[in-house]
Amino acid sequence: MRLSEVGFFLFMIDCILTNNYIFSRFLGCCPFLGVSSKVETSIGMGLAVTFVMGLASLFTWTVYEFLLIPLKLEYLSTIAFIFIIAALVQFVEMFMKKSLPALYSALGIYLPLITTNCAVLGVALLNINSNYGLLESVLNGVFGALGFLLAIVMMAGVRERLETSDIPKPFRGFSISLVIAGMMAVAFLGFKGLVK
Amino acid sequence: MPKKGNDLRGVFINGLLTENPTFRLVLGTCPTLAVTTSAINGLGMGLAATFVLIGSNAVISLLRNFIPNKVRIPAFVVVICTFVTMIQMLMQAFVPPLYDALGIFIPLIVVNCIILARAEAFASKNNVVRSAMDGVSMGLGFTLALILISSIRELLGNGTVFGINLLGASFEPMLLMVLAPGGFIVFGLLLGIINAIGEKRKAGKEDKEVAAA
Amino acid sequence: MSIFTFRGGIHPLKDRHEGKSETRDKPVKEFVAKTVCIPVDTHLGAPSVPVVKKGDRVLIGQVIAEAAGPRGIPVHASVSGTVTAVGKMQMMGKLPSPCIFIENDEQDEWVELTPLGDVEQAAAEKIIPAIQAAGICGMGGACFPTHAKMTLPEGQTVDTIILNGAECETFLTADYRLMVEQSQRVVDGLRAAMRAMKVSRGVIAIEDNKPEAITAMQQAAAGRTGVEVATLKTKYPQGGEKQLIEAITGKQVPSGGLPMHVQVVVLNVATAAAIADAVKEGKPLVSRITTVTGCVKKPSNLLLRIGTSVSDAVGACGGYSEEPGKIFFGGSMTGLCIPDDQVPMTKANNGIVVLNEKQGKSHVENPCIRCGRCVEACPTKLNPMELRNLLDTDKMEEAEKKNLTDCILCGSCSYVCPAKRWLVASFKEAKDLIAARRN
Amino acid sequence: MNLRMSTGPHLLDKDTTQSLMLDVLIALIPATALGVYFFGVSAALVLLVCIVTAVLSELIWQVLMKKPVRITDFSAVVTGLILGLNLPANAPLWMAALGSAIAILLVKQLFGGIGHNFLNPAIFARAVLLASWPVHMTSYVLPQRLLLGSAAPSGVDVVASATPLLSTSQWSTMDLFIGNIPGTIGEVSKAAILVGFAYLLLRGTITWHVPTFFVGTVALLTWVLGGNPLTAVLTGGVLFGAVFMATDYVTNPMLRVGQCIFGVMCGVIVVVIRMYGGYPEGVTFAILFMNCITPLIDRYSKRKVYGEVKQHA
Repeated sequence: MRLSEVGFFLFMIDCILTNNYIFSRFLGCCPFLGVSSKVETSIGMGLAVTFVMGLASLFTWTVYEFLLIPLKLEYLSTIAFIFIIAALVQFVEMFMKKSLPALYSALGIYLPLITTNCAVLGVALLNINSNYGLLESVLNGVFGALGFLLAIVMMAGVRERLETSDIPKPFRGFSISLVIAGMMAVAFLGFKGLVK
Repeated sequence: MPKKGNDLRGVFINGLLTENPTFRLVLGTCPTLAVTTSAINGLGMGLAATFVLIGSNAVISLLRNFIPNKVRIPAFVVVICTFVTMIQMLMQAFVPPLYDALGIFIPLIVVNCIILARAEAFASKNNVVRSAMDGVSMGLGFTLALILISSIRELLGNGTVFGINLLGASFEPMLLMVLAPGGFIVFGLLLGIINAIGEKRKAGKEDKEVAAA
Repeated sequence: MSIFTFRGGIHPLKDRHEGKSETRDKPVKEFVAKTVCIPVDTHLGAPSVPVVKKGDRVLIGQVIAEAAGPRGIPVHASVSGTVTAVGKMQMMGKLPSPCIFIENDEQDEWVELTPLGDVEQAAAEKIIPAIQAAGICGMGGACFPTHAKMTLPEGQTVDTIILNGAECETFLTADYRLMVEQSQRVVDGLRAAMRAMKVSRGVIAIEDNKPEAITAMQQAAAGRTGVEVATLKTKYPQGGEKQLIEAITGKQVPSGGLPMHVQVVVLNVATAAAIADAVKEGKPLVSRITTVTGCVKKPSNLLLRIGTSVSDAVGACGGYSEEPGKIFFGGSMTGLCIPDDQVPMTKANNGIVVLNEKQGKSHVENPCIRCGRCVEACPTKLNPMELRNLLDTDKMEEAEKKNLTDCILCGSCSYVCPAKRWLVASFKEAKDLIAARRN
Repeated sequence: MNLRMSTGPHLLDKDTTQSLMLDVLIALIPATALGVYFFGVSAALVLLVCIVTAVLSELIWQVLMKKPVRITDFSAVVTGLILGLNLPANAPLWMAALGSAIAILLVKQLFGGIGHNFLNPAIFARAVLLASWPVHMTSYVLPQRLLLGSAAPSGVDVVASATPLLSTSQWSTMDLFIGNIPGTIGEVSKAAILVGFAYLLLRGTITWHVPTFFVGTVALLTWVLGGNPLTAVLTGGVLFGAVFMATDYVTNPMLRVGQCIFGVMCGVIVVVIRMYGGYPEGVTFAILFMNCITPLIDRYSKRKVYGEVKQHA
């Protein structure tokens, strides 16, 4: 699917609803399951991921296009990307701490966790695999992360509601969260085919 | 201190059952969900991860006294990345259909928390043999879990396991099982059931201990 | 005519006229019991101190327990006769209450009374002390000493007195009968209170299911300075202090505040009538109108002396019609259960309702089905379902943040709950805990 | 004398969980009766299998898990019946039974029983069946009998594999309203659904907010996008979903304002899926999706508590 073919709006719908990172692409499941017990923290995590995924898309694409390809080092893309992401997270953390302390206090604790969020590396690899241009890559990163944000906040809402529920003991925690995710994925099936 | 043979067997059983990475530690959920649409994919992913686990565990264990503590995580990542890139190229060369089926989840083995977690928690503190054995057991534990989940999904969603038709022609496959929701739900329910079995066994053991005391 | 109301609320026992039809048209009858047992601690604040002993002869209106502290009120003998004991009686509270037992000698002898005179003429500054001397406390249920309510802190002013004649509680018709039969007393009491507090506006608020009372009060109020009658929509808890103020003035009492913070004081109509007696005749509060209904043979509105036991009152109504399973003082929404029928009448008791075994049975709690009825019903606009969940998971602090302490314990949420959850009961428990912690 | 003591209120409203569920069942009678009239014995069998499986699943779970048995609150019957009414009359019985079991066991009991499911059990089960066996779920038979109506258009097979949504031009508005059309057992007769809706409103079991905003949005948005609002409402499962599934207490928002948002968003998603999506009908997925959002709507729709005003405002 190309941005030039479907337009901005459908591209967004595709990233957020139809090919949701969690419910359809299975990227970023660890934080999705781990940081979704409270709505507030899940919003923080989601926003932090959005921030980093957008930037990561930008930098990884640039490095791949202007460094790895000319040097014929495409096979090093994985290792290059993971270091770019790690450095990026470090940098964002430092920058935020200095210039945006309010935002840092809200999102700061989630930043280190993002390094191992496979959605970030995933989006970088997907951008390359799909032969996206720069704009497409960044949009894919940002909208994909917004889809992640939607998913994790929905999840947190439901989990908060289930706090008082008498769920059979062995199923509490990851088990029921996965089942909830599966049920939500069914709801997201409805958006299949929205973007042809 | 247990004897050496017993010790290795302990390490082996640990990863396979007691601390099964998928069902007990719930690590590496993304590939577990993504690739378990068919048993063969599950097996392929499991073996690829096992290869990386053994390799990275062994190498990191060898280098554990040379890597400065401060840069250990980046160093681990370099090692892991190397093995991932190797398996990626090997698979691309020898099993291209599987390589295509698993897609970006092969390079994503790098960020599979199981591997980094074992490097940090085990390989950086143990000798080569034990670390390699840990890699084998964790890898096989992961592989077994993937095969279990993917067999159920393939059986219900397609009537087959490893492509062999088991339920006959009259079976109408439950398509949902091989779609995204099936992955979540089967994994979630299996996790719950395994927890329940674990709890029951623990309770049984405690009962026995109480009875013995 | 505009009809005043608030948002939220319910209409309990709608299909049986709020349980009022049995007694609504029964004129007030006086009944005097052979013995009375007068509790001295039923008003809010420090208990009064008994000043009589066993064997003393007392007259009606004689002080038998003196006020403790400036906010306390004295307690008077409600019959003439002999003190048989100064002891204790288990009432609605946790511990037995100190009580004075008197045997009626049927002489009906009053102590010498010192009236202040006509309510429009009496010296305004003497009215509040007279109210205290008459032992008057809120007769709508709370039993807060009236003189204390009317004594404002330095700098605080009030511009409106609202007389609460809503009687939104189920089963009760005592205030209704009072307004229909003795409207002049009520208006006199309101005028006395207005003069004492230098207030220019007095509103008598009555629900629109009592047209006779509205007419009677309008006639009585005609020509009296600053007195008006307002019609309220029939809805529970229309007579809740805060809801009443919202309905009449459109203002909301701030969270944690008192009515005087929106320049209003609310008095019950029965309290007003007692004030009229205290001012005009110098009579202390020794009797009140009470509705006795439910499983009794002849449901009635009785004028009862304070201290009359429930069994005597029921006896005056022909006795129980069925084996009682539960008896409470007040209406079915907020009424307080009594442990047995020897419990005596208090100044605040506007009704005695007897339920049979079946009605009195405890209901089983079912899981919440999130129907949202409690949320719609809550006059304070809380979310009872959420609060209950928070309390169930021991999140008291979060419940406090969600305004648990603003709950007025009206019981609307519990009434409408199809799952029959004990909502208000758990809120009361939690509020008591919070209050205990804050003190 | 043995008097019970408790805090008030001492007498409670007559409505109980059971009576509310019974009201829903009564409201479903017209749709059920007409469905069986139109589609005959096979429809009755589907409904029966759904209800029996639902009740049995609940009973077995509660007995096995040693929980209080609550099948007498009729909620399982409601779930079974609604699922049945959501299936085509020729649905295989094993599929109906499986759907019912999923609804009760996976959606309701696993989450702690009545009141704790975050999705409407019947609608989730329908979505699972729809995603798993799309052919069974979208092959509708023509009514065996007609009511008040013109005959079915000629040249239509007994089994219409296309959904009525795609071939609305074949049916008159009257047929769509009465229900002389292929479709799921319960959704075909809009007249019967409206009778049930009127009953529920009259009894105060549900309020008008969700159905009105849901159906209103579908009509309005279809009209804005150039479709026929009347056929949009009278075809597919919009009306049935809006009256009987979107109004499920457990899975829609608590506050009126939230319910309005819920209704509007359901409507939007339905129209979007119908017009642009891969599935012919979007009611199921729209309600499911909004069920997932409901906790968030509840969380962010707050009312001003009494007394939360500035003292001198």
